[in-house]
Amino acid sequence: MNTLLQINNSITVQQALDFVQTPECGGVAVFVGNVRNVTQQKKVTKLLFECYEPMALLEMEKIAQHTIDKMGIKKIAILHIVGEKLPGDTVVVIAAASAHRAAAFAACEYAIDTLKETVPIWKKEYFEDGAVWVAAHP
Amino acid sequence: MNTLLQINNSITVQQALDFVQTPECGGVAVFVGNVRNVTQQKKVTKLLFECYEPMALLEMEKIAQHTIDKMGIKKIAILHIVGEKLPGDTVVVIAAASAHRAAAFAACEYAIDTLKETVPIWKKEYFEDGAVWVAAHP
Amino acid sequence: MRVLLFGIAKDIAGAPFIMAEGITTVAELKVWLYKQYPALQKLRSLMIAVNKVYAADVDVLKPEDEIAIIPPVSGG
Amino acid sequence: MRVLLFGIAKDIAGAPFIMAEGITTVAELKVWLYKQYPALQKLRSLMIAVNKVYAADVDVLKPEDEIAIIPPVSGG
Repeated sequence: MNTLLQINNSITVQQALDFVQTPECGGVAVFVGNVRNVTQQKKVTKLLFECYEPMALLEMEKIAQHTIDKMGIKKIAILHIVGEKLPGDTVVVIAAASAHRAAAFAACEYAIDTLKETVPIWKKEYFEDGAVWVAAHP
Repeated sequence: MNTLLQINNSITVQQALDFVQTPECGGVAVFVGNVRNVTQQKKVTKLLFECYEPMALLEMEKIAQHTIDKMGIKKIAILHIVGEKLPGDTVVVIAAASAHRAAAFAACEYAIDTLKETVPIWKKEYFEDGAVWVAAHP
Repeated sequence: MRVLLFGIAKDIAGAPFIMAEGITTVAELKVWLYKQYPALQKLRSLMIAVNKVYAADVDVLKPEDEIAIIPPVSGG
Repeated sequence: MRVLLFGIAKDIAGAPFIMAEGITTVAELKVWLYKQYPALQKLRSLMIAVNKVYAADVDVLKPEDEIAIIPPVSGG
């Protein structure tokens, strides 16, 4: 298999690297997304990630396959957490391995951009004075 | 300090991540360069990396500062190995953290592209029938 | 038919799934949802997934389909 | 003055450093090097670093400078 897709309570960069790294690929591009401690000048106390898991895995699979079929990627890992997280915690890891580093960067950026648009995962930000579902309203 | 620059016998991705990750930065882009087992259809048995270390660190510092001063990067780590390596081994790690992921990707790609052009490090590839200094001749 | 809800849509409906009857297309389901839960009209977007795939307004719904309301996603 | 050598330049000269005398500019040093070690002319490029910074042909060399030959780099 050339793709590793996981939705889990805990994910690590090492997991993604261990999967994609092979002696045939010179370059691996990785994106690591972490919880920020401040959003729009407000202190974030915690986050909740909810997920429609079977569909999320299918959408992640579409993204991964596109990078392999069309963008020159040999192996790709897309990992995303669910559940409660604190500022600083890692919520998403994407690692793409290719013989050519430009392809690895392009695929990694495509994967995170598309994940944020299409994969059914929802983030609720908790502040000292309330909580909001991110991006729900215009 | 916002930059971690290291030339060492052994480097890890975790080292770079531990340095650049802060709760203020949502996105970290990473590049991992590994020894390939084949170059131009020939099997690579080992590699030797040689380095003019004091100058290499200064050139790495220029790259790192450019990403911080001009490309919106908060923290960046550039790690490169020296000495003998085998196919599959990691030889370079670059990690760039920014509030915006597009900036992190752009800076990471700029850093590896520029490192390959300016930093005084030399790679000798060993094959079953000889060895060559990579890119030495036209 | 059973309709799954997530994120803010689940909060608005107050339940992880709801039952809808007499609906045959995605467009009809949206009209019904907006009437039942007017707060859904205020969202930036509202997609319907049928059997784990984003559906178009003209798509037909069958009783055995797995139907889900997808409010604006915000993963990553 | 002492001149440091690296990579293929070190292999060509057969030593990690060499001594050069009566040279006052980077351009003169290159001419001298090409004469002493004709194989250096075949390289894709040859840069000179003075005090750990890439130098231009017109730059002046002083005896106390740290001078290094930089053949084509291939890190990463």
